[in-house]
Amino acid sequence: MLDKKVKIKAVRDLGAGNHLIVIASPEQARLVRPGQFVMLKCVENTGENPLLRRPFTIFNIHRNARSGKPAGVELLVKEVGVGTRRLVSARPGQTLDCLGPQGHGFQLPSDLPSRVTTACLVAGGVGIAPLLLLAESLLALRVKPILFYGGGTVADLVLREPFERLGIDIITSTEDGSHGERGLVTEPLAQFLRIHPRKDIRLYACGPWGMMRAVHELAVGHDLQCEVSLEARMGCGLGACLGCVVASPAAEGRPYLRVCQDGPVMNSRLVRWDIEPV
Amino acid sequence: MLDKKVKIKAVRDLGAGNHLIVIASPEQARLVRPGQFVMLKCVENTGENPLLRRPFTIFNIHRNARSGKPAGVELLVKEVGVGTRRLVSARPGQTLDCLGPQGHGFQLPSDLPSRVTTACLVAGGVGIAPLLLLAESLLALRVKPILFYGGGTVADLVLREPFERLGIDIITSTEDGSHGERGLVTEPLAQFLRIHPRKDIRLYACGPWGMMRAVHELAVGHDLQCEVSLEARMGCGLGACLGCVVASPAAEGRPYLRVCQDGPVMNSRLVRWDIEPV
Amino acid sequence: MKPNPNDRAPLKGPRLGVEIAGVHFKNPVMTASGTFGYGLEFARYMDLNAIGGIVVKGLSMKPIPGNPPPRVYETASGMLNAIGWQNIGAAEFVEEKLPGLRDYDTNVIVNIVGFELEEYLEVARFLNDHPGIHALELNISCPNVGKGGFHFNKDPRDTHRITAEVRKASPRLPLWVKLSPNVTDIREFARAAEEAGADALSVINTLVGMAIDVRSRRPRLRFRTGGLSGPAIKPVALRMVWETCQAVRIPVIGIGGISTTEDALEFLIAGARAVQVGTANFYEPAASERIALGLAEYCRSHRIDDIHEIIGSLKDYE
Amino acid sequence: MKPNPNDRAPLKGPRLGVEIAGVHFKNPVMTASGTFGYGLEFARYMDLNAIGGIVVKGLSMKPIPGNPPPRVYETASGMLNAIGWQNIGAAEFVEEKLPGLRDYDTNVIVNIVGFELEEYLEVARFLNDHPGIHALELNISCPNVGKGGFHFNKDPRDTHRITAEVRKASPRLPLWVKLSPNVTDIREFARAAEEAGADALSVINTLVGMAIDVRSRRPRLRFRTGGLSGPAIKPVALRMVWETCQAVRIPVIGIGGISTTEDALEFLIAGARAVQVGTANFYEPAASERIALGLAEYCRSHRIDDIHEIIGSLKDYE
Ligand SMILES: Cc1cc2nc3c(=O)[nH]c(=O)nc-3n(C[C@H](O)[C@H](O)[C@H](O)COP(=O)(O)OP(=O)(O)OC[C@H]3O[C@@H](n4cnc5c(N)ncnc54)[C@H](O)[C@@H]3O)c2cc1C
Ligand SMILES: Cc1cc2nc3c(=O)[nH]c(=O)nc-3n(C[C@H](O)[C@H](O)[C@H](O)COP(=O)(O)OP(=O)(O)OC[C@H]3O[C@@H](n4cnc5c(N)ncnc54)[C@H](O)[C@@H]3O)c2cc1C
Ligand SMILES: Cc1cc2nc3c(=O)[nH]c(=O)nc-3n(C[C@H](O)[C@H](O)[C@H](O)COP(=O)(O)O)c2cc1C
Ligand SMILES: Cc1cc2nc3c(=O)[nH]c(=O)nc-3n(C[C@H](O)[C@H](O)[C@H](O)COP(=O)(O)O)c2cc1C
Ligand code: FES
Ligand code: FES
Repeated sequence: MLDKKVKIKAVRDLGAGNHLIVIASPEQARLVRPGQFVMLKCVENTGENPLLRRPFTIFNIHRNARSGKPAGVELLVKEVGVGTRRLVSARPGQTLDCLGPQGHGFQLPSDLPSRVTTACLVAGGVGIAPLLLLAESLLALRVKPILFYGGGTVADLVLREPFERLGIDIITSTEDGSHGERGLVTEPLAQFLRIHPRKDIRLYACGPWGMMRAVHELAVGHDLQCEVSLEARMGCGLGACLGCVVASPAAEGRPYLRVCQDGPVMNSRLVRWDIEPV
Repeated sequence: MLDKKVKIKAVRDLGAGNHLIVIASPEQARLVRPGQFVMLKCVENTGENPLLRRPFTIFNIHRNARSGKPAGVELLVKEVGVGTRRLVSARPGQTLDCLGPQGHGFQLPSDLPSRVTTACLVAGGVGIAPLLLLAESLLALRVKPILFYGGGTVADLVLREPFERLGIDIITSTEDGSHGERGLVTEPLAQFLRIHPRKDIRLYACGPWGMMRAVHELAVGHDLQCEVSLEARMGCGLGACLGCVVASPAAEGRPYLRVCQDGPVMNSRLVRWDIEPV
Repeated sequence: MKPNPNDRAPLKGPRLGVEIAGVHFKNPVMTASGTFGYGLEFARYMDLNAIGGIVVKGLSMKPIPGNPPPRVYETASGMLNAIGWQNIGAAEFVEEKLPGLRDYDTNVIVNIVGFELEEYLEVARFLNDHPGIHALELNISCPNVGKGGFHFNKDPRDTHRITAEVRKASPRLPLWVKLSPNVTDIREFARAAEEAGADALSVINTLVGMAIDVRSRRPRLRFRTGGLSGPAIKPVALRMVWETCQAVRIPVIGIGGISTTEDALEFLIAGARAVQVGTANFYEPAASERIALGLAEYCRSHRIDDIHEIIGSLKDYE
Repeated sequence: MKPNPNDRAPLKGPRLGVEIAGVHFKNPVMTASGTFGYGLEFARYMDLNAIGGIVVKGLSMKPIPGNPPPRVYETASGMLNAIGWQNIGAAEFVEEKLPGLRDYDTNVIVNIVGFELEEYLEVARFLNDHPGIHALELNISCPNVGKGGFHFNKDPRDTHRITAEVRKASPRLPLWVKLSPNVTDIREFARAAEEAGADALSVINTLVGMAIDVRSRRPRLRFRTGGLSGPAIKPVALRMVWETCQAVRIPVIGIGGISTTEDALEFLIAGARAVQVGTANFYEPAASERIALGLAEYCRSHRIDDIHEIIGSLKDYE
């Protein structure tokens, strides 16, 4: 939406490679809708490697302490490669190029509560990122969110507090059993859906491809709608390069959807889960 | 000679793009001879641009304040491009790769005073870099150094104090007349040589190609020996790539000398001044 | 009334305009096909009026779905892509995108692609009749399509043939031919296109490259290989532009890794009449505008009245 | 006596050895010709015993002076060079450098160059008789020599001819042929060399590139064009290595932009039997040793017993 030079306000180490990065950018912050992302140049100079900007979901709106007005955005960044490494080691005060807010967020029509009363938010690791703003919006619409939050180990379950502050139910799971139930996050979700065979539940998932695929399959199995927030390697983040596509069963000679423009949030039934895009 | 990870101790802005950079590296500092240089990676990570290390003359040995022992080296770095820009904006504490001391310095045999009583040191701008250690060595040999120091404007005449502290004569000149004589540094030098038609003078020059060429021509005209400290683009700085050559009239089928290995200091008569190497 | 000091006749800026096959470009900066979408995507990030032209994403007559993902991967100072000619088709472009583009004061060049000669001719014929298009750019050099497709850039005779045929199919429009760098001698292809009636040459398309994920041991792109673009390829592109300029008399448009004003100047000095900015649009959406402004500023500060003083001004060492 | 816990039989490390034309290499990491001098220059910065082999700077029978400077220029993630085959000549190499190299437990491969076929044959014959040389690498692909020179890499028939002739001239030594990337289809040249009796192929040499100083408007290299090397070209090199591996049965040695253990793994996965580290030696003199150690460490941590489990193990998407 906007391309801005923004300043890093703070970088907070959350452990296990996760960092909360606060960026000052009131103009961009004002425009954010839940599920949108920014394209961030991870280094100071345009010509420096990595060249391409990296997509990061807007975890939260950063607000002016006094006025409460949007002052910037908060990102949850996990260090996985060269770009994120540079980003999490940036110093406060450093300037970066930031494009956004970009993309198509969650469907939040005002009549949602007439169809949905319970929202199962399913996060794997940093997949938690789009769910806070979603949870807030759902609460505002009086749809009840429940968070299913899974990770490999307890250290992956970052940023639970903001959800706890919203007072919503959180069901955690870890593969090593160090927090919550032992196993994959889809197991407590499957159990929940078995116990609550209702049609007014909607699923929202963000995490690794396999996890989202499993959530999608649960949704199909229970005949529920499911929105997923997808990841793909991006060239531009603004719809021009056609690099970020996922395959889609929707035919009409256009079997690919752009994650940056048609997503990142999509109805899970629009995705061909047999073709992983990364 | 040695390839070390070294720490930047200080970066001092001297104005007009010039910086004095102090690097901690006792082992390398102990080996330095006047006229040698280091190959410095200008950024922290090996894979980052600029890839190739950059050559910088060792301006001074940095000594431990208490023990007086060599603790590192001081470099005079002028910002001219991407590498030097990154280097002068480095923070103290940052680690860099440093190869050195490299190359062939000034000829300082113990019998030098039997042939030379006066040394004319001719510097253009950052060409001052190799001359401080040279001046000290000459003084130790009881050869009298005189410094001819030229620049475009007064701001280019950096780091005169260390020479003043040695108590040697300094004749400055600037093209805009803002300090010393107006004009090129070779003019006061030519005048000096006219006034002192002696054979026990030796010339030492470092600066832009055209300046060194002019000094060389004065040396030839007065039948004096002249050593120049050359610049060339370097690939490796250790004699392997053959990228850094200057053309030489010395035939034998090997008309090129490596600045990094056969130089950077060479007898000016070994250089073909009609082929500028940069 | 006191005269307003700002009220004088404006200082005449440097002349940046160039002509390519009878078409005037206000300045020599365009955007490269496939890196600027259909142009309108960038309207909110820059002033489309500020650049000489927009080359839109390669179009075929019928929409092409493209390759399955992953389609892009970043490499050292560059990127690989294997989009596979995904496009909305010429008809939809003319209906949905062209009207919006015509609102801007810039030239629109349509890059055309096809799997068979006849497909090229079809889209060339179709576009020939549409106002608002200033030139066709014939893409015979895209490496990212399946084995079935013709390769008009492996043999200069094929380049000659397709150029001549497309030339006939769209007599109204200037025809630019975009050449591949993946050849032994680009001059042979340049001369073939010139002889067959090309009005200009676009040099270069992407180099074929590959990357492998050592963890999964799979290619980083599902298509296996992809086109390498970005600053990494600039030296190769510049060399090929320079070679092409020696070989032909028609204008050459320089492409490959251009991301700064200096980069653009290098290509102009080497002989390019104009340049296209590609991958840089991705990481700096207003790159082309900044380069166009940068050229004006460069001319002003170097007292160059006309960009033609720069074009082809390469000097040699004494 | 208490048993020393460190006194157990040492854990057998992974097997990194590979064979190329009957010659054993302790590991698949070598240094590339022209980027490692005559080897000894690096002895004070790394352990020459740690790598599988050293390919020395291209040698001709008589010394070659090389090109006038400037000869090198840095580009985005790469560098251009136009050294022009400067070398001390095969006789001086054998007398002055080879004895020193023989003190190390590593293989010595001599890269050979020439302006005429006869010059290649002369140096091949001469080197054939010298102990301490483990293979010849025939460089028919250097772009940085004057127009007079033969180009054995423009037509596969010429590649065939020179390979066959050099093969005969040095019957004792394994013959590697180093191919140029500046061709339309590297497989044709690979097959030609294989048919003519090459024992292995080194892929790739540098891409031809150019850079211009916009201030002086002169080429950055006095030779105008130069060879592009470094990480920038890695994707092109990897693609060509992969293509070559599909086309021939003799071993392929991967070269181009390798500067990390991961880079080396990519080439091995693509099918290379070994790799050569080039430009990285310039900015990290111990790069080849670090990569050799890195491969061992990688195998250990991934429970790979033998490097052959990696070579050619490229997978496809389902
Ligand atoms: C819409 C969207 C929103 C995202 N939001 C977040 C977020 O809030 N927090 C967060 O930490 N990450 C997020 N990601 C993922 C993030 O963009 C990647 O982790 C980042 O681009 C990696 O950059 P790098 O240079 O560090 O890694 P690289 O060095 O480029 O790659 C390292 C490894 O990471 C993987 N990878 C790289 N890029 C991507 C990508 N775009 N998608 C998936 N895997 C990738 C690759 O498999 C690769 O092997 C999001 C991705 C998308 C598409
Ligand atoms: C032996 C030796 C000793 C040197 N000592 C010093 C010193 O003490 N202090 C100092 O400030 N500089 C010194 N230099 C020059 C210094 O190495 C260059 O200024 C530096 O490499 C430029 O790097 P960059 O990335 O900033 O410039 P780049 O972006 O690479 O180039 C910017 C411009 O600088 C010029 N340039 C680049 N490299 C060189 C080079 N190696 N020689 C000459 N001109 C070059 C080019 O014309 C180019 O247009 C020395 C050079 C040599 C060979
Ligand atoms: C994602 C992507 C898509 C491209 N699509 C096309 C295309 O459709 N038609 C075409 O002629 N070139 C296409 N190209 C090539 C560019 O137009 C350009 O020639 C090339 O990228 C080199 O320029 P650059 O280095 O500035 O990007 C594409 C390049 C990229 C990166
Ligand atoms: C300065 C320099 C000199 C080179 N000289 C030779 C040579 O003499 N013979 C040869 O076959 N290749 C030569 N090469 C090519 C390298 O051996 C290698 O093929 C190429 O640089 C690609 O590998 P890299 O990207 O790792 O450097 C030279 C390369 C460079 C950079
Ligand atoms: S990232 Fe370029 S179209 Fe989505
Ligand atoms: S810089 Fe490589 S030989 Fe001198």
